[in-house]
Amino acid sequence: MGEKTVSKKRGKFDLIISKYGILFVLAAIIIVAGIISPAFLTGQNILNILKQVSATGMLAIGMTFVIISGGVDLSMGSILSLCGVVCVIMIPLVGTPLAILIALAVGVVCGTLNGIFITLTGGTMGSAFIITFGMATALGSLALTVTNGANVNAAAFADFKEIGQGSWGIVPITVVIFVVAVIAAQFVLRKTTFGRINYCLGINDEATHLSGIKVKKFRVLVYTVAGLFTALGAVMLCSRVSSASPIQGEGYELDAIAAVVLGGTRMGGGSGSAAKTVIGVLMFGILTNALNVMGVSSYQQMIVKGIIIMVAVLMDKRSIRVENEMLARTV
Amino acid sequence: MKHISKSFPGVMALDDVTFSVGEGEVHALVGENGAGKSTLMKIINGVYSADQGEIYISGKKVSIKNPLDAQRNGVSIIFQEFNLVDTLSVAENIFIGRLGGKKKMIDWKSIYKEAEKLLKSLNYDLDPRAAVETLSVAQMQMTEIAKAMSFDAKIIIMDEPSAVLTDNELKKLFDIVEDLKKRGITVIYISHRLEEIFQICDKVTVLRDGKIIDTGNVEDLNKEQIIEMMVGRKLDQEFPKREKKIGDVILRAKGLRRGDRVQDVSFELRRGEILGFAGLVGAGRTETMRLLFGADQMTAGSIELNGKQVHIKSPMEAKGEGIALLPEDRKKQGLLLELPITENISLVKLKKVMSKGNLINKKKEKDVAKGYFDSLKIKAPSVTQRVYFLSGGNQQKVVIAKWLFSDADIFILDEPTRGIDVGAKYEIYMLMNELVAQGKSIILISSEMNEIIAMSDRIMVMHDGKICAELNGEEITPENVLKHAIN
Amino acid sequence: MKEKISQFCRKNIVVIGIGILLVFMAFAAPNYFAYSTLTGLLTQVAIYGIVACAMTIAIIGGEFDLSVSSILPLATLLFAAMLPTLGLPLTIVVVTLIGVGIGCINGFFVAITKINAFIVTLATMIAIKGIMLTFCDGMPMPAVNESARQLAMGNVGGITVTVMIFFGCVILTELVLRKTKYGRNVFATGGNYDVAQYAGINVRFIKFSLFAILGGAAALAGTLLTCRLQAGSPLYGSDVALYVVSAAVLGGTSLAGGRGSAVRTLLGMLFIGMLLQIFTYINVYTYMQQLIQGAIVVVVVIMDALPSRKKGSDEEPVTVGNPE
Amino acid sequence: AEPSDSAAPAEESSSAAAPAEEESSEPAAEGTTKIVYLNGLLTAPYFGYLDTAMTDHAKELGVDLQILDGKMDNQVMYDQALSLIDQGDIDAIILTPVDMAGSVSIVQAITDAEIPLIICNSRVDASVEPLTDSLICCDPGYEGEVVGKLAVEQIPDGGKCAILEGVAGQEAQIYRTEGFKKAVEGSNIEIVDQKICEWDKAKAMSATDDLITAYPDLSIIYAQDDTMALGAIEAIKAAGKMDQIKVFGLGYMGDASKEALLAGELFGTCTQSPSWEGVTALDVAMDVINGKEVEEWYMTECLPVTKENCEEIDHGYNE
Ligand SMILES: Nc1ncnc2c1ncn2[C@@H]1O[C@H](COP(=O)(O)OP(=O)(O)OP(=O)(O)O)[C@@H](O)[C@H]1O
Ligand SMILES: Nc1ncnc2c1ncn2[C@@H]1O[C@H](COP(=O)(O)OP(=O)(O)OP(=O)(O)O)[C@@H](O)[C@H]1O
Ligand SMILES: [Mg+2]
Ligand SMILES: [Mg+2]
Repeated sequence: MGEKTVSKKRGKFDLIISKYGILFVLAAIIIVAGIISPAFLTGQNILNILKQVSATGMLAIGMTFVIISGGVDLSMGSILSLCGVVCVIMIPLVGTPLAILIALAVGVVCGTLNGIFITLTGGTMGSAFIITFGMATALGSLALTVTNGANVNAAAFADFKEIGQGSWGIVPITVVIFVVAVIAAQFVLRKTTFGRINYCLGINDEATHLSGIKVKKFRVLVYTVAGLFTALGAVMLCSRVSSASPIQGEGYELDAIAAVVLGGTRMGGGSGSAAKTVIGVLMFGILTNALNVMGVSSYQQMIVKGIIIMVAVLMDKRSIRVENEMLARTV
Repeated sequence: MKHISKSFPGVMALDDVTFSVGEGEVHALVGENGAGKSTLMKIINGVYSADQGEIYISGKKVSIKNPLDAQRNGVSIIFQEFNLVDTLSVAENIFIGRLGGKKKMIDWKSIYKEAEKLLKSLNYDLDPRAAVETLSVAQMQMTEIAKAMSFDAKIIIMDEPSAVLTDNELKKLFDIVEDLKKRGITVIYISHRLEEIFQICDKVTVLRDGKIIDTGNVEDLNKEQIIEMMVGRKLDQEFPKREKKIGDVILRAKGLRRGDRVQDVSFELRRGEILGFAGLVGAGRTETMRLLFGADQMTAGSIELNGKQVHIKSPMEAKGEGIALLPEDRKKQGLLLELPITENISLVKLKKVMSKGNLINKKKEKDVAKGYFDSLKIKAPSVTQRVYFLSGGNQQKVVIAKWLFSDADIFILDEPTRGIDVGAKYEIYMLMNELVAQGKSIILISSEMNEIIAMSDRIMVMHDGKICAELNGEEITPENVLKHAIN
Repeated sequence: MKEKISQFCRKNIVVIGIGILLVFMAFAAPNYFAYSTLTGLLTQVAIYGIVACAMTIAIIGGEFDLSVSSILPLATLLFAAMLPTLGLPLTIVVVTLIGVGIGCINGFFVAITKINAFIVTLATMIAIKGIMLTFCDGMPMPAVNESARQLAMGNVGGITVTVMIFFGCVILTELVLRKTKYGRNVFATGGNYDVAQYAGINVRFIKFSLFAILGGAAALAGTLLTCRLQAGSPLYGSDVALYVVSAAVLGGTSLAGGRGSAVRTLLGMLFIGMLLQIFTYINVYTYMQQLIQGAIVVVVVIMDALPSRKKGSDEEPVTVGNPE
Repeated sequence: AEPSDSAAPAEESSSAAAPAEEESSEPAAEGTTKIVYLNGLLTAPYFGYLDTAMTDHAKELGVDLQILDGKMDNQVMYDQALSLIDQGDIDAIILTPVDMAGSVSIVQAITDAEIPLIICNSRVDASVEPLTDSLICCDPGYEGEVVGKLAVEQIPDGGKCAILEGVAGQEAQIYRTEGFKKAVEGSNIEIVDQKICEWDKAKAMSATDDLITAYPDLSIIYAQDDTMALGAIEAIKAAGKMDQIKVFGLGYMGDASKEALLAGELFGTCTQSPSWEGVTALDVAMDVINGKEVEEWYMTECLPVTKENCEEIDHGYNE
């Protein structure tokens, strides 16, 4: 449990820097990239970044729910692959809208299975880790089985491609979906029973249980929601790249966790928000894009990325400490 | 300690406190919840550093920056909140950080032997190999006490060591304190049970709102005076009177059983009644109540509510049937420490703080919390303060508020006044009276003899998982209760 | 006695799992039961097993490290690069020390600046990968050397030197965890950080050391892997972090810290190793292999949880008392 | 090793396949020949085609074929190899290593056990290559070269070129770039950037977005496989720069590639037939088991493919 030796007065300026530390790092990256490469700050490029992060951002939003509840989901990548191939395979058979619904259903079922298994095994971080690890292996190979290892092409389905490639005005549809999803997630977390209990699960599930709350039901629901967001991400991704590959989700779960944690949501649960996750998602998206645009080689990009993540969290770490003090002071 | 000040965000916990304790005396420190007692002790022990002030031990100025410094200066402490590593054994917790002394390798045999010796010297029967997570709260407390004793300390601080102990252990504790006194060791004793102070302490210091009110010899003071100093006003009586209006049976438990912890427990609870459950630590009272509340599943027995048989399999269903349980371990079972007071209270009945469309209404939530905040006199900078930062007693009040909010008909209160100051206790008793006056019923588990005797209409005494006596009216005397509890 | 065995099984999920696999193999592929299968299995898990030992200590201390997935491949490359000039023993020492050094960086950020270990080790993992790829320009490096080969292959009755080193690590870890002051302080720190701190344990040092050990172990494993495969590559060992954490968790080490043992992790390693091994004995449609592996993990974990459910309480048993 | 006439062994052995079955009965347990395919790159889509073709062919031949997933990990494959050797009833092993350098131990172990070893698709380290019985693959450097030459040919004016690469550290990633660079040397094509996209279409798309922003005058993208090339095309389409940027791929993938070529979106790629490789590897393995002479290297045909020739070339490739 946090710092106990608190105190020492802080200047106001100090407070602001600390509270919004990660935003300052983000701003710094944007400014530096803007100066080095004028192309970075163009409207087109900003839209590009948003497009690039939308689909994977959905996973991060789902992961936010899971992490707040004190769990983790390592199977998201595999669920993404599975939903993707199922969706694209189904389109010629049942049409786009129904295929998407089926894909979402697959995501929901996988998520719910995760939730049920995790609840059966005690609902701890450890059980979430190992169950979703097993599920990742199993579901990943299910996706491979479905397509026999090959890619499935969706180039011929114009209406499906519209989701990922079309735009309303200048705003790409995927970005709209992502923004809506973030707002919805934030709303659910802040305003609904499910959201509130999600935090409680991550803080102390025994006390929550003894408050007469169906802890198990809600824990399953958390993973169901994560599965749904993953499936949405899968549809967006497949439609953007107009094909589905049975391994396309590999490693995305770690990216999602990274974005959530970088945003400032604590591993172990009990705090965090969808809005914070968006910052994490953008941070990764902007960083990659900026380095690409500046022409940094792929290898060196990794070095720079590692260092910048560390700096960002270092600044944010301070902000968490300060936030605690501030929260204690709010009236 | 001279001129100690300490502030937390929004609170001035200690305000220029100067406090001295003579060598070899047992010095009581009393005050309302949130008065700053624990904070002061944590400063002596190096957990917090004071904003201002100095500490002198045996006339020498010392700098205590962390608990290790305190140990080196011969100060050891029993924290108010448990300070044990759950996953480790009793022996290891006692010698934590000092295992094996200077040697790198550990000689487990000698450690267990030493722990056993120590526990024996405390006249307490506890397996030093047991993991702490398997212990009852009282056993944990005794482990804490053993831990504090294991240092070669000159000053031992006990922050509410008795709150979770029953008479049996309490006696042992008193023996320990007597023994320490004989050996010339200084004890600082914090307690809300004022009788204890008269039993074992030489001097008493009263703290209120972070300031020292007075220090005096225990012999020169009486309970009323101390209470007056603590609360700042006179409290004519400790237990408020009430008119009894006992109605029909509302709850009937028949033959409850779970393993050998609860064996064939049957009792009835009437409308408007306060039913006391007395017994020694580990008598099975908590376990019985967990069955009623659906927190554990019974292996046999049945429960009738208003004459109808009910099957309660989870706290959720119990809540639906109008049963509330105030658990004995507030930190682990009662509170979400990282959430604010508001959210802790509203959790049991989120529906009541929702506006149209089933959305949580923060304002309503705040208003509700504010109500309890005022009526229970919870001391905190605001209702949105996180419970983590509250003093122990105030945390307890939040748990009470939470269950009051649930609108239950039957309140099971497991040690409700644990760690609560006299003033607040009085408020809680008033509240209980008010509840029964409304026709609600209360099951009160308490290890504090006075409280259970004064408050209960009827008392069930448990021993070893069985009900061994039911005391009514005139039969309710301390001697009777004790006799049956010890069996 | 029976009681004791059943209790042991209940506490050790993987024992059940291993049992099931053995029964299954008895029917599916009787030729599985050979001494060489066992030595093969041990050889297979030995290298990651060294990292697993260190990870067990770290998990007990309440921490977690992703960056071993980069430290290990980096070590294989460094080893391959240095071997020709430095000779075998010195190379192993130098590479291991470099690993410790990287671990110290992780340790510094986690213990001193108190950043979440997940994000720290993620950052170092990415950065080291970049450094490594720059260093070798993405190319694997051969490391063909007879004495190195002997280190990996040389054996006594099928037990290779690597396996012996691994067993040494398990015993050492177990000894450190059970018998030394340091080991117990790790338990205390992982079990309850505040309490450990109040007890005067140098919690920062403990946390710091966890990562240093991990770095060293990952690098040592990297050197042995290079000896075995006679090459270093940036691709090696990229799954080691998840692999060993899973093994530890399967073995019953709690991710919440304060609980666990190296022997249990060893069991977990063997179980996962067997899952990989059995498919060389039975011919299953390729993609189904992983499906089965994943399903077995899930089933075994659930089976372990079921008996405690039947006993009554639905959440983790809350109440006091040792089970008789 | 000199590339031989690639078509020959395939024909030869398919006719020899039937008698092979009966002859080979002595080493095998119950009359069937057991061949194991150790595939380190199993999950790459290319091998989806390869494995299917090989499995089907095994059924035709009545061979007991077992395919093992090497999980992109030489260590796993090494353990699998040891375990197989241990079982002792395997007639031949076909191997697709993850990388050259790390295959040394695997090859040594298998050849020490005197099990016939056929390498498929990716080469093993030169030091142990002589130990193997045969090699069926295309030279990744050569593939890159073919595409590079195609690019020089098709776009004599040249321009700025970016490369989308596979997983960092893989043989294919390294040599496909090397070969390409060799071919464009001295031409007007200037390589300005290389991005790791891990054979992933979505990553290729994002990288292309960024490349377009970074190099407004970019005129060529060379992707190390057609999947990434198709990703690049999607991004270029979205940016409305189809006229300006010309995309080259590698490893013709059948219909998906063909459509893109015919639509003029993909400028060129080269063939490498997974099914041919799979079938040939199995045939060669059978030949080795039956004691026939085999070539050292069956070179997978690598022909440039463009809009013009894709219709005819398609015949005989994927399935
Ligand atoms: N870490 C902290 N952060 C913020 N406020 C704190 C912290 N610790 C204590 N406080 C506040 O300081 C005041 C004094 O608390 P303290 O725990 O010393 O009271 P106490 O006298 O021990 O009360 P009790 O009898 O209830 O144990 C309280 O108002 C409490 O809310
Ligand atoms: N550490 C322990 N090991 C085994 N049995 C225990 C342990 N602690 C308690 N018990 C048993 O649990 C049963 C009930 O304990 P419980 O805590 O419910 O009692 P209680 O009457 O509520 O006591 P308390 O005053 O502590 O609240 C008793 O039969 C006791 O023997
Ligand atoms: Mg206190
Ligand atoms: Mg109790």
